[in-house]
Amino acid sequence: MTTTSPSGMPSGGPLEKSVTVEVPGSRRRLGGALEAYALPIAWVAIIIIFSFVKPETFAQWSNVSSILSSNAVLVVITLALIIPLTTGDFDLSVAAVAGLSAVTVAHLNVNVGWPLFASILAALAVAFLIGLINGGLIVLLGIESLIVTLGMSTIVTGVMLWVTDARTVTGVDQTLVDMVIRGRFLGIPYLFFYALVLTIIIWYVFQFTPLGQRMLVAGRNRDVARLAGMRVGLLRWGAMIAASLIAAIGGILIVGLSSSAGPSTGVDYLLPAFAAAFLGSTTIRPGRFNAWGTFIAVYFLVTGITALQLLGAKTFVQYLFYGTALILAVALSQHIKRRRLKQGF
Amino acid sequence: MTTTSPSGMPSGGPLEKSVTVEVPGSRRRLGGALEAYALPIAWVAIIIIFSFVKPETFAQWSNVSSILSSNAVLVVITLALIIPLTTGDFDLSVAAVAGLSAVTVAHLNVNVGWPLFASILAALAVAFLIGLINGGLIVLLGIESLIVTLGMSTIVTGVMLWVTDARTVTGVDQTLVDMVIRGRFLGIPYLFFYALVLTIIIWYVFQFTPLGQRMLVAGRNRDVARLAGMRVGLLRWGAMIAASLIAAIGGILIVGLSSSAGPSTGVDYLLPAFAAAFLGSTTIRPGRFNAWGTFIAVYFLVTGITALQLLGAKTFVQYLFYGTALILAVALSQHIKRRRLKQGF
Amino acid sequence: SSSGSSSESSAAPASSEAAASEAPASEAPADAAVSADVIANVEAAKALPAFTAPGAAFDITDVVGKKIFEIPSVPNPFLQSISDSMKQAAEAAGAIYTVCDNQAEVSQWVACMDQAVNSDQDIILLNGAPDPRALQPQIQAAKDAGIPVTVIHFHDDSNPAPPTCEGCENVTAVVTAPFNVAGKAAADWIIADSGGTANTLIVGGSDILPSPATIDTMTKEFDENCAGCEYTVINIPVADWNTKTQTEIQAALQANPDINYVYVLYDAMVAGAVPAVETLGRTDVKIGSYNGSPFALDFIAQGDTVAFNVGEDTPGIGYAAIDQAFRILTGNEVVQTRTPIRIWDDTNVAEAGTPAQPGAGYGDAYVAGYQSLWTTS
Amino acid sequence: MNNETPLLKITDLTKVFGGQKALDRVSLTVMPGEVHGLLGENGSGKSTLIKILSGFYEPEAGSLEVNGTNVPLPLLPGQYRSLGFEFVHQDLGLLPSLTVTENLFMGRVAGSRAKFLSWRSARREAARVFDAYDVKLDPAAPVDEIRPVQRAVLAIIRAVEGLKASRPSVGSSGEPNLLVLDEPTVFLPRQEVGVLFDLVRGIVADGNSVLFVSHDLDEVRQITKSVSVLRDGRSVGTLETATSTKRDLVKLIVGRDLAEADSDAPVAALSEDIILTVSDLNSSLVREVSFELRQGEILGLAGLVGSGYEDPVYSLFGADASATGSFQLGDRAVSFSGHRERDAVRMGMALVPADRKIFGSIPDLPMADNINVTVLDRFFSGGRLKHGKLRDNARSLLKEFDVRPPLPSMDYGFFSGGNQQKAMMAKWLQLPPTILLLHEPTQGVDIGAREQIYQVIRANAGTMSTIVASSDYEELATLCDRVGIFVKGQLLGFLTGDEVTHARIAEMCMGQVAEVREAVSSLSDSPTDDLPRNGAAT
Ligand SMILES: Nc1ncnc2c1ncn2[C@@H]1O[C@H](COP(=O)(O)OP(=O)(O)OP(=O)(O)O)[C@@H](O)[C@H]1O
Ligand SMILES: Nc1ncnc2c1ncn2[C@@H]1O[C@H](COP(=O)(O)OP(=O)(O)OP(=O)(O)O)[C@@H](O)[C@H]1O
Ligand SMILES: [Mg+2]
Ligand SMILES: [Mg+2]
Repeated sequence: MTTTSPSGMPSGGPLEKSVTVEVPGSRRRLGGALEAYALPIAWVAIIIIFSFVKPETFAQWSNVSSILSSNAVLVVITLALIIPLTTGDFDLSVAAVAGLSAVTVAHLNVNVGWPLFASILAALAVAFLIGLINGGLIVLLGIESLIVTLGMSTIVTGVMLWVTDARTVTGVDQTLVDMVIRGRFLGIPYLFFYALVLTIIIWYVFQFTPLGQRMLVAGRNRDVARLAGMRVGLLRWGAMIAASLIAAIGGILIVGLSSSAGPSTGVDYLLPAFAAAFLGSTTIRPGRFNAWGTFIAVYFLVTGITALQLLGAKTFVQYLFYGTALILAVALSQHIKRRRLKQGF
Repeated sequence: MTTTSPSGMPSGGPLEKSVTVEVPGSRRRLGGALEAYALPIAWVAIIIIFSFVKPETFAQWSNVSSILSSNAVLVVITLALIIPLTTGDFDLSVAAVAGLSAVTVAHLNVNVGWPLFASILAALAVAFLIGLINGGLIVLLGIESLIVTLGMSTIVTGVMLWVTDARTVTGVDQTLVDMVIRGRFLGIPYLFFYALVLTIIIWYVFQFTPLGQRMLVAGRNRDVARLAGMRVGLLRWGAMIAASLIAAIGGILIVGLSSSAGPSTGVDYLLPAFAAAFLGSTTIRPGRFNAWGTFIAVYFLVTGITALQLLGAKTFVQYLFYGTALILAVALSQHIKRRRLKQGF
Repeated sequence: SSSGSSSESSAAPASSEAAASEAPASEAPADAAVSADVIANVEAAKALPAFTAPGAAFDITDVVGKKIFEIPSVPNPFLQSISDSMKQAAEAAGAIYTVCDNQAEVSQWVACMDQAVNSDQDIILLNGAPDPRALQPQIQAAKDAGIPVTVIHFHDDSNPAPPTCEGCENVTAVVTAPFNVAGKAAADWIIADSGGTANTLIVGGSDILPSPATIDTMTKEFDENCAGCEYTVINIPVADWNTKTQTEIQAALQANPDINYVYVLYDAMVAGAVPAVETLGRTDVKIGSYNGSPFALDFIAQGDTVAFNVGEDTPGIGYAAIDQAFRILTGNEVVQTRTPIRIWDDTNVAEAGTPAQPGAGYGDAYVAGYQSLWTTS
Repeated sequence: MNNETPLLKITDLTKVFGGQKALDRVSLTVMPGEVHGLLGENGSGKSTLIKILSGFYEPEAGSLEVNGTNVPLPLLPGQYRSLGFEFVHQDLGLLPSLTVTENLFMGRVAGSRAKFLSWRSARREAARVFDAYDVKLDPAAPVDEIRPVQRAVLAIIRAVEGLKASRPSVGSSGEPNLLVLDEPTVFLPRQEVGVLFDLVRGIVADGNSVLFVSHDLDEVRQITKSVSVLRDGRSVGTLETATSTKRDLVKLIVGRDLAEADSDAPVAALSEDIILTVSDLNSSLVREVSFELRQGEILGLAGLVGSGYEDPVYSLFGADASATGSFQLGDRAVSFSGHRERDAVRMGMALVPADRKIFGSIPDLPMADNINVTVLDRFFSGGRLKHGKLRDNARSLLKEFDVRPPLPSMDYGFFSGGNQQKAMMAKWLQLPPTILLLHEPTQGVDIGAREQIYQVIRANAGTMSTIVASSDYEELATLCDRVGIFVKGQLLGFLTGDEVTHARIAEMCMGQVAEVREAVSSLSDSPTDDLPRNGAAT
């Protein structure tokens, strides 16, 4: 049966992509590895090229540190996205939830005067609630996740406008800033390491726990999962909650990054996060949304943009690069896959 | 067979359904009709309520005319969207294509001095080209439509910035304005009738032609369609091209609205169009993207917003209404459907 | 004549509705309402701006070889034009000028700030509001690295100087913008044009920092100087400018058909205001706005719907900003700079060029004036 | 009509999937007016050949001649129609989310140049067509709301009608047409097979031909004139059906002699311990069903379509939400309402449903991921899933159940139909369950593998009790200790011991309530009033 499921990347039914019988042996591994590692390789290639072009700025540890930390929030929000994508649901509300959490922390801490820690807990609680409602509407009422989360993201945006009265809140407790961007390890703000740890956790859960495998199965075929005794509804529900919570972490990091939050905080992350999630699903574990793929996809895209900025390229060039890189990267891994399947290695 | 297909609404497995006893006859039809017409009924209800609340402004022909015409562009762009959705592909580039067409018309007509008609043709040609490339990448290279069109929309945004040098172009030939917004029939600007005609055409194609049926089948299951002898690739490709062309019409109408176009023209239509497309797929022909459903979904959502604007509600209230209405409307039709299935009528 | 409805916020429709029903035909006589002050103010604002030196002349020899790093907030022609002037002036003085173009995303601004600090720039210019409030830690980091940060065209002239202004804690200097002056000028233009009988719809962007204060200035001007004027205020968040401006304005015009002026606080909303008026077929409604974007001036030249615009001299702003930067780089005191506005309407819009050019039509008083302040040894 | 010119002549057809040859220089000839069988083990390439004929796959080599005319390969999409071919594919090729009418006319729509399509008249026409075949189908019903049998019937009618519509058959144009049936009978209960065969005979009587794929050699012998056999993608021979024995066929298919199936179940060894008692099971399909299952017993459930014989299997697994009543498992009493799949799994039950396509598989995940879903926790130790061991587990299961090729990382969807079915059995039997619930467990499984599956079930009888719902009476006779007979939603009684034969089961299933009740050694005293039949297909 056809469900509106974002999983199972390669479009066309299995018969179309078809054409494979596995021939064991090293040649196959090689082809598979090439497919899985095309994006990382392209990434490294970009890095090397720009290092030669701009050795004095691009190839500096400080630049690396800047790239890694300034896009860590996008990594976190994209990670939030891939959890429901794995269980077969879209969550279009992650960016809005990140924004609302940021606003909640800032508002409670600054305007209401709560301690930082309590404000953060409150933001997480709000996000939990949103995830709970999203999941409930999807699982209990059986409403399309796309609609639920589109609606929810609109509502959340409204709430943000309401709470902030359309103003940016500044002056959040400096502890948060210290913990996010000012504190450094190896010269890289902590921020990056939060994203890294989250990547590792999600990689671990997806790859090395029965829970991750269950989520995958539930996302691909709910009936199979049900007949195998899995609590499909619970898995999907849990995924929606996890996505909201992780998005909230993203929002809290935004506050740490800028020590402020306003009515449009977060919203710009949605499309880049989708791009990165889907690009990431073509690499490392092709055909599955995966943590390292996400991580690499984000940094692949932003490395190029940063390099262009350093070269003084105009904004429109950045757009052209971004779109082209996205398509080319996927086309490349698709091409390798096809060739592999055809040649049977 | 799971494909990444946006079609095929209802989830939940047939195992459950397989045990329902099918009783053909009128009770079944009735339940189905209620499901199909829940949204239109809700729409009418909103209209009636607000007509009582605000008889002197809301229930005026000028207000009706204003609602109908000012959201006609959204109708057009949503119609563009449902074509590839029907063949099983996402087109995230429709809004950007609308913007680029608007810019193309304005730029060629104003800056380059082409006659209006030639500028419009050029805009359509550009849109055709984009659709061609989108479709080619999706069909020939087998890349996920979501990625292709996300990338394409970024590229198109870059091109818009480039062409306009980030400036808004004004002073487009007044003929266009006359044909779009100044000319009126029954007091309603022509604009609305273009959207109406397009709705009728797409309704006709989807509902009454073999082509429409082929698109539906190809979107639901590519293998089944191929086995039945359909040219799935061509259908999907054609749908991408049609989407771009219709989006371009939307863009041309935008130019007619204000006789200007700028670098951010069009882009904000994407999410509202998705919301309307999916909401529309729950009504009139539930479970299928359909033209009248789209039409009604757009006007259902904007009628409420307009009423709130007339009441002077703050923006955040509009957001709350929009999100809630979207979710509630779908929940309602879902509820009716469930009850119908449960009661076996 | 009915008194102006003095709604402070967007909750206005209730009162404007009352006004609409109570006073259908009680327009004041056209000549009675407009004070001479108002007319003089309008005439002054329509004339070429005159230069006032912000401070004493100073030696800019030390600027040679200094690294100036600019971060524009969005890729738009207004900031582009400011940026071009700054670059031109800076390079003429021998500085090394870098622009960090971006897609208006906070993460990119952060990356740009990092780049500036990492590459040891001598000064950072935040051009047109890469929102300093969203960059607090980065500005702090710049300060820690000894790099001064200047915020250009974000705060209003009436705002306090750093560090008291919003987001200014570690900011070295600001180059403010005449948002309120422009609002007052716009109100005056409307009062004069209507002969004291305007019913104005003011459309603000509540999430833009100076917007509320500008609206206050306008409403105050109407209240004080135009007994026969009424107004309604609505707000549209920036994110909705492209999609909601038209319908919001339409609804406001429907709710109150007596409205005959629409003033949108920023040019970006003109593209929505025009079709709103067209859709309703309201040929009697005049639209005004602020920024002086070429396209908005073109609208004035091309038709009657858009009637006036409060424009800003982008080279003037650029030179004012770079003057401030030079002062900082050479160790001089920062100054309080004022940049000019000019009202454009049918009578003078031709001076901006056909089609209008960014920064054209403001004369060269500012450019020449600033250049005269910069001496070399 | 020229008897010398074959309708279909395939020569040296080769198809490679990722370096492996699914078809290796295969040749096949079908004469006009014959029913030609295409036989072979699971994965031998039958469906692949058929999909090449439909233009779905491009072959690497080979030539095709239709009625004496050379036709270049690959075929274009839909070209098969102008050649006079129609298909019932192995998985039927229906779209569950569309209506019966839409599915019926899918082929016509695909080939149509018309500008207008009237669904109203299409529905009327559909109703007429179903009337003509004496089939009860609501043209407006979505296909996912009709039963599997009805789906099979729909697919068959669609093909037959397509054959009539695409090209008027022999009489008028002179060119005979070809109907290709890829295992059409697996979804059909035995009783319906006869109806299908009448249809087939009618088609060949007009001079057309039918290419018929089935693993049921009795059916094959009943309907075909000659058969061609594939083994590992190669043609291994053609036989005239009339002059060959079942044994000849088996030998050609498997490549060796197969021991004759032992049709007597081991009655003697059966324990007296009752492990499961079902009381008063009611659902939308059955009424007041009560029975007991003994430790180690293999209990069959048989009945006509619509008799509800398969319902207990689903109800016990918690997959029929309409079920009420209760059952006792060991010392636990459980109510059917509120009983869900995961409870059943926890109680040690396993279900292998009939609809493998929908419930059994995730076609775009590797076989290992599919087959291991039931035992994930076993391979989680030291804080991580042991992927290596999971793969080893899958590989050994594939070998044990003779799934070919035994490659755990090949996508499930790439396996042939029968091999998918074997993998499904493996997935559940590895637990091993204490109660195994099966519905049509060997549909589409070739005769060799079928015997293996039976052996595994029997071998586990020491620890596992089994309920098999099947319309294959031969299977029930071979496998079961006892067979419950369902008529019109009621369990009328059981055949035991020597009674468990193909003939007896068939006789009982087709009997009337009263006489069956009398005939069997009744265990229940349920009322005799008739339940309405739930829209039986033919
Ligand atoms: N799309 C595909 N990609 C890769 N291998 C495939 C594909 N389709 C079929 N195969 C392989 O080709 C071989 C032949 O499969 P086919 O479906 O033709 O078998 P079959 O004879 O129809 O078997 P069954 O009786 O089980 O239906 C099998 O080994 C199968 O795994
Ligand atoms: N999710 C997965 N699905 C399939 N293969 C995987 C997966 N994850 C890892 N692999 C591959 O499986 C192989 C073995 O993985 P791994 O090292 O985790 O097994 P293992 O845990 O060492 O097995 P063992 O239990 O014998 O120690 C590696 O080649 C690895 O790349
Ligand atoms: Mg087969
Ligand atoms: Mg190991």
